[in-house]
Order: sequence, then structure tokens, then C-alpha cells
Amino acid sequence: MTFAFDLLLALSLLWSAWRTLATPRLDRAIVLFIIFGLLMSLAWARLAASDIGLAEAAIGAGLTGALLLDAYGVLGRRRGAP
Amino acid sequence: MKRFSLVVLVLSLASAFVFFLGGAMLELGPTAIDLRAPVAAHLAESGVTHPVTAVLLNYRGYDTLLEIAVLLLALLAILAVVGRAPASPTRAAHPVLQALARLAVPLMVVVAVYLLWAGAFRPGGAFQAGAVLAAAAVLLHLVGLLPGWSRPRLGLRIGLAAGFALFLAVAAGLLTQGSLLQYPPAAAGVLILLIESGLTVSLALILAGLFLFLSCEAEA
Amino acid sequence: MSTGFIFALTGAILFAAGVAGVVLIGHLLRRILAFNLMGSGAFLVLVGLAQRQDVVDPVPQAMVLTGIVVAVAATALALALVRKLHTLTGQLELPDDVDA
Amino acid sequence: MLEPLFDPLVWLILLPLTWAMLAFVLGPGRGAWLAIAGLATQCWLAFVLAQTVGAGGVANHVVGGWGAPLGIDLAVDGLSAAMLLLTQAVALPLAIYARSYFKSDDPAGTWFWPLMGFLIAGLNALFVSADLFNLYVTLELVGLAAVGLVAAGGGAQQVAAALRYLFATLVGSGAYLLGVALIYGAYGTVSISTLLPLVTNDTPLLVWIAGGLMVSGLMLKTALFPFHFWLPPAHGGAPAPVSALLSALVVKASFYLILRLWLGPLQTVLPAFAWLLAMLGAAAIFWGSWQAIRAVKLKRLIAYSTVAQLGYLFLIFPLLAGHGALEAGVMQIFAHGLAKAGMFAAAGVLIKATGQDTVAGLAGAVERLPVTMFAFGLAGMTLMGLPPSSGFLAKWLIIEAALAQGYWIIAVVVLAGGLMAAVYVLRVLRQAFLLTPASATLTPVPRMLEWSAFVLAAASVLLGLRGVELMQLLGAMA
Repeated sequence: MTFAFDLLLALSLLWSAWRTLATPRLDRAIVLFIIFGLLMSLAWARLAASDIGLAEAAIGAGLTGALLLDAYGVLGRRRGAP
Repeated sequence: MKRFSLVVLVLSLASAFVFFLGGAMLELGPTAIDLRAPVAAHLAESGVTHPVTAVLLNYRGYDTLLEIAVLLLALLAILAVVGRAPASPTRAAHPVLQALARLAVPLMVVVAVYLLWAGAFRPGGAFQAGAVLAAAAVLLHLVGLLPGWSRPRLGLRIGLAAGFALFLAVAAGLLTQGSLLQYPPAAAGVLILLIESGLTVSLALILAGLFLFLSCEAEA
Repeated sequence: MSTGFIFALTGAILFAAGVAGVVLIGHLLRRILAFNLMGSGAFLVLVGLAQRQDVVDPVPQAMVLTGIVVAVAATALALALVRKLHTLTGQLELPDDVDA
Repeated sequence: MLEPLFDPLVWLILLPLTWAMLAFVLGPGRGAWLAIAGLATQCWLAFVLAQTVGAGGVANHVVGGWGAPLGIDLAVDGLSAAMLLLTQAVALPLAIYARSYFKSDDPAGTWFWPLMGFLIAGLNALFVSADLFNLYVTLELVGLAAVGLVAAGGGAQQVAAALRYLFATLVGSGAYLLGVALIYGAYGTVSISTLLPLVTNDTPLLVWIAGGLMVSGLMLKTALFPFHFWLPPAHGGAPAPVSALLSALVVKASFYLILRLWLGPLQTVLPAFAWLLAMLGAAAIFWGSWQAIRAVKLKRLIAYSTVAQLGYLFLIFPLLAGHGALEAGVMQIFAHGLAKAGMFAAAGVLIKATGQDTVAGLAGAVERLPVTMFAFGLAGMTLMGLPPSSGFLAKWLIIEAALAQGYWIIAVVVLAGGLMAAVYVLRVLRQAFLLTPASATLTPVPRMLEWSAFVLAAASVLLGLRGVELMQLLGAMA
């Protein structure tokens, strides 16, 4: 049972990583990256590493995601009004 | 065509790499050294009861000292890249959002303090606490209650550097004990909590700064 | 197959995909994403491989905490540079390097 | 035994961290004197440490008192002591140079001092560390500081160069980190001294992959051909004091780490790649020199010369099993470090004076800026390998070691590289000896700039006469 869950989680990680790189729209890529980060913190929980899980959720997915979204917003706005 | 062959080349190299690495990982036996035993054996002298915190701030505290230097350095490099930007007007968000933020932020501060205190004996610590505080600052910025930072004034610069300075001072002061960062077992708990408190404040400011300095530049 | 090993293998694939992304993708924001995938892959290998018998090892866990902070520092710097480049040139890809 | 409180080994890390932090708190553009005072003290500390190591073998510092493998050990042998000595000896004149170089309103100088402090701290921490993961953190410290210095206050070209450099350095340290992860998986430790007895001839495949990853990552950071693509724009586009720091020290740090792994925990793995690295080194010498001969811009020329000169370092790997190759490599690190710092510093003066960064714009420079052109010539002498310079000594040692082991092909490469260096150095000097065009105007330059460039270049020549002491220091190996 746990094996099946681990495998599913691993596959979801790979899927979200692949979509992050391959999806044509940048905003979706960033959202997928944040999802990837949240899946990572689940993986850390499965590896009994709650410290990393907390840090990954807060820093990896949260702060990095906010930085990316902010950058995307600004670059998009600039592009809209040249 | 050239582009296509590059893609094929890189992807086949990557697949071969994964194939060999996976095989090599499978054939691995038990390791010659097992650090779990010494980590557990010295836990009583380390000043904390949570093994990860013991590694992070005591056994391998020197890594963490340099890591804070990396973080401070990254902020510094960003300041150097961004250059001078005029302070930007904040975009005021919907009053309901602002009210929600006013409610959420004190809660986040409480969570941060809890995480800091919990780090000594269970998952948590300065990094997570600092990240939550930074998130609170970012939230305040997004709803328009906290302006983006243009240039760090003296007070802010002191705040950004204080955690690192405190860590550095403790590390150097402990040279009197025989070597860098050699905590005396009796005082280890207090010193680690002192360092972590300083780090929480500075980490929060630095992590928030990564966002707020950049955010300011964008609107210039 | 242990949990540790599954995630170590996942990490290896993520690392390879991340490097391939950094090499192949021209768009700079996307490259930053690829770099982060690469870093996450290395972190998973570090903890997963050390815990391949599913016994918790705090040493690599602490190392990964250090690594995550370094990675976010690098990401923020990269974003600052990309934004600056966009301000100066309006481009989100690296221009050709010329000696003139 | 030194008092722990005054252990120079630790203070070589703590001191630059302290002045970097204080310079940041002091604010934009401040901290020059702090840095110069700190670096002067560090020079003295590095000298004391070298003497201790020369007399007593190896200096250690057990951080936290735990000892490897639980804690992190710092260790300084002859090789580390030599690198520390070079770092402080190059950084001090460059700091004096930079103080005059950056005007108070120059945006590139706003955060120069704290960035330089973190860079020097990272380099020193790298040279003393005996723990593979700790080395990763120091690599990132050095890499991010270097990128920050390249990008600071720059235009589009510089920012693009910094981004290219950043991705190269991050992928490089990422590959190194994965290698460390695999080593930890295989042995359960990342301490170099603990690993040494564990490494036997039946190395598992995983450790081979780890070695390949770590060395490829470090090659990318050292800009070994064909991974050199990021170096010319970054080193050629940065302000002169930054170019000098990067070319003289930063690329050497990752090379030092390859050497350290080669002589230490990966000694059963890496020698299999010796001729591959030497071939790439030879290719770097020819390609870098050729590009330098063709370069339009002066600093571009010097940057490509760095690509070529780094090639010599990789020629020593097939020779390391025999005698004298390590001495040859370290002599080349010193020769190129001092000469290239001097040359970039001189180029900075020329660019400031003539207002343009082209080789063609140098006409008449000998008449107007004799000290600077003399410095450029002395540094060029070292790069060409003319006696009595340290460059001559380095090349002589490589050829001697190569011929002693019957590898005459390496000797041929070294001689050919020297000839090509002569072409690009003389190309600059010839232009400088032309008559001043009537239209040329020259901005006056602070004397301090000219003389600090001269000191570095002269040191690169004079070291050739005092090479014996350096060789003796290297005798003190772990």
C-alpha cells in the first residue's frame, strides 16, 4: 500500500516537473512548479523529513513561487504596454 | 535541424545517465560509516533534542554560518544589480483582503514564534520561522499595507546583518573553548536559542527583502 | 523497493531533466524553473539514497535544509538579473555574445 | 601549537566575513579602508600560516570540537597554504587599485567592498575545508559573489554575461552536489580524511559516476575548453578590478578542488580521465590563444588569454603520478594569477585613459603611460614564459616533468602555446609603441592605479627568482 502511494507520488512529481518544462504557457508552468514544490514537501514527509517538508513548503513552493509569479506579472505587464 | 539533433543528443545523454545511475544505486551495499550512532550519542551534549537541529546548528553549524553568508550575499548582489530605484507607490487592495491580512499576520507571527521555540526538540527552527515571517511581510506588501523597499537605510541594513553578525560573534567567541563553534555543553542550549532568535529576525528580513527589493525595482 | 530508493531514483530523473532543461531552453524564466528542478533532484538523491533502508538519517536532512536556502538565494539573484535584462533590452532570452 | 583563539587558519575566514558584513552595514560605496586593513592583516596571517605549515607539516582546526566525520574539519597543507598566500597577495593590491578605480558615483562600486569581502571569505574557506559538503557551500559563496560583482551596475551586455555565468556556475555546483550526494550514499560520510582509507581499488560504479559529475561540474566552473563559453563575456565585460579578481583567483578555486579530489578521495577514479583532461587543456591553449590573437577589444583579448593559460593547468594531470608535476601546476597558478591580475589592472588604466576598450585605440600609450605599459609588458613576459619570470619557471617545470616521463607531446604543446602568447602580447605592445595620433585625448589617471598594476606584474616576474621557497612549502603535503 505504501509502495503504491510512493510510486504514485514519484510519478506525480515527474509529471509536474515535465509539464513545468514543456507546457507552452508560462503562467501555467509557474503554477505547475508551485504544485511540484507542494508534492516535494509530501515526498519529504514520506522520507520522515518534516523539517525539510516545512522549509520546502514555505521557501521552495511559497517564496520561490511568489518571486516567480511577481516576476511573471511585471514582465507580462511591461510586454502588454510597450 | 541542428536544433533537433541537439535535443536528441541531450535527451539521450540524460536517459543514459539515469539508466547507469539507477543501476549503480541498486547495487550499493551498506555504508562503511554510519553517522546515526554518533549523532544520537552526542545529542545530550548538543543542547537540543531534535537531531536535525543538532546537526544544523551544532555538529555542522559551520555550514549554516556560511549558508547565512550566502543568503546575505545574494541580497547584496540583488541590491547591486537593481541599483537605485525610487520608492514606489503601493497598490491598495480590496479592503476585505486588507482586513484578512491584518488578521492573518499576527497569527503568522505566533506560528513563527512557535516554530522557533519548537525547533529545539521537534521539526521547526529558525529557517521555517523566518520564512513564515517573511511570508507575512510579502502578504502585507501584496495587499498594499507595506511598500516595496527602495534602498536599505542604516536601520534596515543593521537588521539584515544582525543575525549573521550574532552568529559570527558567537562562533568566534567560542574559540576560547578550544575551537570555532565549540559550545560548552552546559550553555549550548541557550547559545543555540540565541543564535536562532537572531537568525529568525534576519532571515525574515532577508527573505522578505529578496521579494520587496525586486518588487520595487519592477515598478520603477 | 524502499521509499528512500524510489525517491532517490525520482531525484536522479529530475536532476537529468533539470540539466537538459537548462541546456535546451532559451527562455530565461523557464531556465530558472529547470535549475530548481535540478536542485530538487539532487536533494532527493542525497536524502533518499542515504535512507535507502528506510532508516532516518538527520545528517543529509540538515544538508538539504542548507541546500534549499542556497537554492532560493540563487533563484532570487537569477530573477533579479532576468528582470534587469528585460528592463534594459526587452528580451527574455540571452542575446548572442559579440566582441565588438 | 598555536593558541586556538589566534589560529590564523580560522581568522582567514572570520576576518573577511567580518569586514564584508561591516562594509555592508556602513552602506553604499563605503568600506574601502576596512577592506584594505583587513586584507593587510590577512596577508600577514597567510604568511604566518605558511611558515607554520612549512615547518610542521599540516595545520588543522576541528570546528565545534567534534571531529570528522560527525563535525567539519579544516586542514591546511602546503597546497592550501600556497593558495591562501596567493589569494591574499593578489587581493590586497587589487583592493588598493579598486579604491582609486571606483569613483564615488560609480554604480558598479556601490556594493563592491562587501561583495569582494564575501568573495575572499569564500575562497579562503574553500582552500581550508576538508569536507565535501562544506566545500559545496563555499563554492556557492564564491560563485554568487563573482556573479554579483560581474553584474553590479552594468548595462545589458554585462547583465547578460552575468546571467550566462550564473547558469554555468549553478549547473557546475549542482553537478558537484549530486556527486557529493552519491559519495554520501556510498560511504556514509563526506569528510575527506575519513574517506581516504575507505577508497580502495574496487571502487563501486556509483563512485565513478560521482567522480565524473564532480569533475565535470568543476570543469564548467574552471571554464576548461569546451566549457569556456561563459568566461570571455564575464571577464571581458566586468570592471577591471573585478576581471582581475575573477581571472586571477576565482577560476583557480575550482581547479584547486579538482586537484584536491585527484590527490585525495577520488585518487582511484580520476586518473582514468587524465589524458582526456590534458587533451582539453591543449585544445584550450590553442583555441584561447587563437581567439586572443583575433580579438578586437583589449579586455576580450586578456579574457581569452585566461582560457588559454588555464589550459596549461590541465596538462599536469597525466604527469601527477611522477615527480614535479604538482609544483609545476602551482607555479603556473601563481604565475598566471599575479600576471593576469596585473594585466587586467593595467588594461583598466588604459581604458580609463583612452576612453575606449579596443586594441586599436592603444596607439601612443607607451609615450603617455609608460608605467602602465611597462606593467603590461612584464605581465606579458610571464604569460609568454620568458626567463626569468615565474611563467618561464612554470613552463620549464611542466616540460621537465613531461620529458622525464617520456611525454614529449606535452612539451611541444607548452612551447607552441608560448609562441602563440607572444603573438597576442606583442600585438598589444606593437600598437602601444605607435605614434600618438594627433586627435587622441588622454584622461589623467590616478598614480595609485598605475603603480598597483605595476606591483602585481613585477611580482609575477620576480617570483621566478624566488620559486624555491614556494616549492619547499608544497613539500608539506598531507
